[in-house]
Amino acid sequence: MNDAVKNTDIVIAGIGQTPVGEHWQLSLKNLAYLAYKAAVQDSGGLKPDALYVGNMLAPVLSHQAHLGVLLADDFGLAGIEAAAVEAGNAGGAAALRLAYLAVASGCVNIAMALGVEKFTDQVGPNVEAAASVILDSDYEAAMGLTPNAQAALLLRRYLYEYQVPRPAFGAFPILAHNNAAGNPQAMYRNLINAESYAQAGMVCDPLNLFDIAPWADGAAAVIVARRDSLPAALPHPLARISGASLATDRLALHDRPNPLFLRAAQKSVERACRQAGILPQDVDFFELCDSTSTYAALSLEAAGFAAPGQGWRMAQDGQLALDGKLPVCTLGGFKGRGNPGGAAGLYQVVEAVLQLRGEAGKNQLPHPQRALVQSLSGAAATAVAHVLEVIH
Amino acid sequence: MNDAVKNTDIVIAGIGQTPVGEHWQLSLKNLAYLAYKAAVQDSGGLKPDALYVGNMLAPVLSHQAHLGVLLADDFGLAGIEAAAVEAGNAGGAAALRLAYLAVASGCVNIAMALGVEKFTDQVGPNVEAAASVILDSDYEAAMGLTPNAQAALLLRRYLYEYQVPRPAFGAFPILAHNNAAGNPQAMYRNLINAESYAQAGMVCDPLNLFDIAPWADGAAAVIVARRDSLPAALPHPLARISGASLATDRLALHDRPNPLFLRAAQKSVERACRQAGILPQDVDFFELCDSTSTYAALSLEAAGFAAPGQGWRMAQDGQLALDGKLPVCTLGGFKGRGNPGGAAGLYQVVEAVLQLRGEAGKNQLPHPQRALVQSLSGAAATAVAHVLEVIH
Amino acid sequence: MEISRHWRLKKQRYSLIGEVCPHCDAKIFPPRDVCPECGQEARSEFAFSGRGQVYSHTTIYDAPAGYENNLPYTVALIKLDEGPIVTAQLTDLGAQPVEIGMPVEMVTRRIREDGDERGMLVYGYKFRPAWNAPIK
Amino acid sequence: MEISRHWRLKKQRYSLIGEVCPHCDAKIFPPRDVCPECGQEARSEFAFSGRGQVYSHTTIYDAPAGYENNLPYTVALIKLDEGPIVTAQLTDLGAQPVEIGMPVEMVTRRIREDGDERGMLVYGYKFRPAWNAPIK
Ligand SMILES: [Zn+2]
Ligand SMILES: [Zn+2]
Repeated sequence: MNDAVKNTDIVIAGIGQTPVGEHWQLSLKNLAYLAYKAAVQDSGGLKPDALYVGNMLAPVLSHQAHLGVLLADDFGLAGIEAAAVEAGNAGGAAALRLAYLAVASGCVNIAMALGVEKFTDQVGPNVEAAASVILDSDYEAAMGLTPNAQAALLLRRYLYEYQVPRPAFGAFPILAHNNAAGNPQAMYRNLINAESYAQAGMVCDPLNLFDIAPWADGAAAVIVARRDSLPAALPHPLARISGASLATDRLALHDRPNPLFLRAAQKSVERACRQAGILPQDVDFFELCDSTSTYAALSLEAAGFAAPGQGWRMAQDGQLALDGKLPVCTLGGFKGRGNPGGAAGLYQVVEAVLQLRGEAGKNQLPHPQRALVQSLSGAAATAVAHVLEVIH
Repeated sequence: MNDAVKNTDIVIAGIGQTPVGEHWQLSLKNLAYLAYKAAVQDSGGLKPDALYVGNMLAPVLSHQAHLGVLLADDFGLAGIEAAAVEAGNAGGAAALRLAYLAVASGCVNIAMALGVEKFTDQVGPNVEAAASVILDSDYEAAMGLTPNAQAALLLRRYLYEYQVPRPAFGAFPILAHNNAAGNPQAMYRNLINAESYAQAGMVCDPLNLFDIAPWADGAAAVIVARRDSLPAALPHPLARISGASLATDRLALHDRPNPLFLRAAQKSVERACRQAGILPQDVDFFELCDSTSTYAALSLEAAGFAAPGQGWRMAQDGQLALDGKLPVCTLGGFKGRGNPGGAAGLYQVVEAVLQLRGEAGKNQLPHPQRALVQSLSGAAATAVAHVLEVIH
Repeated sequence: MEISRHWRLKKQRYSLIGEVCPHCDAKIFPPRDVCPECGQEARSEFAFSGRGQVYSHTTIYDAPAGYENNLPYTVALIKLDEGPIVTAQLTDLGAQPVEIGMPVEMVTRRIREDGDERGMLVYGYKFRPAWNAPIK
Repeated sequence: MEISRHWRLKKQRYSLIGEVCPHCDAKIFPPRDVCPECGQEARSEFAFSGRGQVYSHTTIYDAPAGYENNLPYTVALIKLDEGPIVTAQLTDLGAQPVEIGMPVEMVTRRIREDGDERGMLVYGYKFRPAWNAPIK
């Protein structure tokens, strides 16, 4: 047993996820229930006293709010504490941060953070318009800007300022698809290469189809509790939450002194690592947010793994691969697994826990002890960071 | 000083609110800023480390989500922790519950719960349709049901089961308007009487125009901190949060074994009072939720102040008035002050704190020590209860 | 464009298909992931008779977008003969005043006015007075 | 019906009216409740010249609802001569490729296609190449 392990540690006692994809036949409730059930089963039957739901767009796409109640009710838990948390694409990660605070307060014994997103209640332009609610409505979305177009603006400037060869960014989606091939829950398990990347259709210049993780349906759930409140024998190792933090930046790109540096991402990593008593370099892998290729590079820089303008280089020589120095997106990331909106942050956490437990199948890293998970919304207007450590 | 006061008490150190009304000229941000500024000023200048925003409909009505970031940024606080909480009409109260948990965890020093709602970005039928997102979308809202119509269904059944004379319910809005007359922040400061109530236009039979608190723009904010983290001298007494709880019921009316009993309301009051070590009868006043006359009566019953079917009687003989045994809605309640959606729960808390501090002006109760605040969303699908006690 | 959603709901909307719990025999409508009586999973289909009584009702004079052309319209809670309560509009009321306890039966009718434009399925269950049913 | 909202924004949308901070003289666009430079309240109006340079740009081939008929369209970050950056569409581009650093000037144009139907103000600022401006 690790020396630092304490009974008051806050741990992840159960995880659950659904495959990411187009689940035409499942409602938002059905999806959430599958993740809930899997997490409860994984935990050996723990039922939450409190449920925090991360979701991005249900009020707009499905005309459904009040998701805390909707889901607690559907799960047969009506009566418990339940509320929805909205922080755009980082909502699921924010729900975990709140679940952590709730358990740390001593007021809640068993908390569940559950992220769910149901995009396929609508199609095409309506989804793009809906996703733009996470931008500044009056001064960004009103001009026809979208979250993907934000990332395109940043990439164009990045290529210009740092004189980066455009094809270099293809290394991120190529890696993501490589890793997704080993994850049965992932949406895209086909391999891509530099040639197919170069030929991919343009979505918002300079971002092409392979630079952008597609919105997809999904749900993921995590059960959080104090270590000493758990039954002695769980069927798997526990993952301790050693650091948890949420930080914000200015919402609109145009209001940021240096749009190419993700300040909220930096702050969230710094705070989570300080709480965990580590440096970012002390982690064994990094579940970063590659919702677009842009953010994969900027996130490496914000976390301090690369200097500004150098993040793209890390993808060029294999150091981010499963057998590299700093594996990222180990089960396919956003690009390979799919981007399930407000659920995405909890998929990242579930994937990190699978690695820490040694349950990552074909993509298993050799005995990882510590993970850094970084969830971003849009251009890191919200950034959530969690440091997770396995307790043997 | 009260014997039970501890340094680790969690207290409300600052409050702020805007007048409730139709603020055509102010954006959601502008409204929120006014409440933020007032609360910071009231606290002697405390700036929050974390901001939890209660809101009901901005993604639908104003095409704007990501409110945590939007507001932290607007207030000049970009960087801090900030997220939005959605629990329908009780979202502001839920934000306070989360702020309480955050401070109790020891991870956050100064938290702000801020509720804001901007209805007048849209008008009429769009607002009614938007408000229905808090119902079960597939099986309630899809049938043309609205939150007000839910309350009408309950009132009809209540009148039938308990053989109540219809005019009796007029006592609730009459009381609310009476009390609102003394509150400069309230929307409706005109008096109404039994005659005008009898003549009011029908909205959803049997609920008339005076039974329904109108949706209106507004923002309210509360600063929460541990007592020992505050500067010694604040210009006003502190209000301790002695109990905080959030409970849920089944979402749809049709799924409840007894729709006339608000189980979540009961549970939330029970848990908050147990935490505070009191009985509901030990409070000096009760800020209940009169979003419709129906819920005023049902809330009195759920909290245990009246037996099922008897809540309406308490309004008949003056015991709920400012000089009665159990004053309710002391500054006008939802009906007199207006119903600012996800901000409503924080208006209730601000009003309770004003009473506890002795700052309630014309409506001041004589030396109240303890308040119970009950915030409901829809037919109490979400219910939040707070017990507040003044520290002298 | 909410075709997928309404396609998912069509058995419920057109035919009042709910569930029967294989564990405790509870009849369930609308369908749920978990049986409200025994807490186990309930996924066996069950066709409700469509007969029931008015548990409560309201006539709406101030409608949400999409329902304005129906004004005023009446929404009721209907206690189905098999047990569950369902929320639905009443129709074909004629001059008869609606009363709690009134027997009703399901029919399929147009529910929203703006359906075509948004690509939505706009038909579904409503309930009408069941003149021949014995009042229980 | 979002008339009130667009009425609130009309000075900004039509005339690029921002603010100047009375405390630190920072020029601010879009208007804010608090000056981003000094943290104090900034509420004095300031009319921007409407001249600036392209800081970055993207051409969008996959549009959100309401913008489909414009496809493809180009959105840019424009660094105004007075300091702030603003997000806006580019227009009147002709055959000239857009480049970072290109001088542009503000014009008022139709922004959304579905505006009338929703009662929205659909005109606002766009930027076009400023052929006569000296490149700084
Ligand atoms: Zn059963
Ligand atoms: Zn200034």
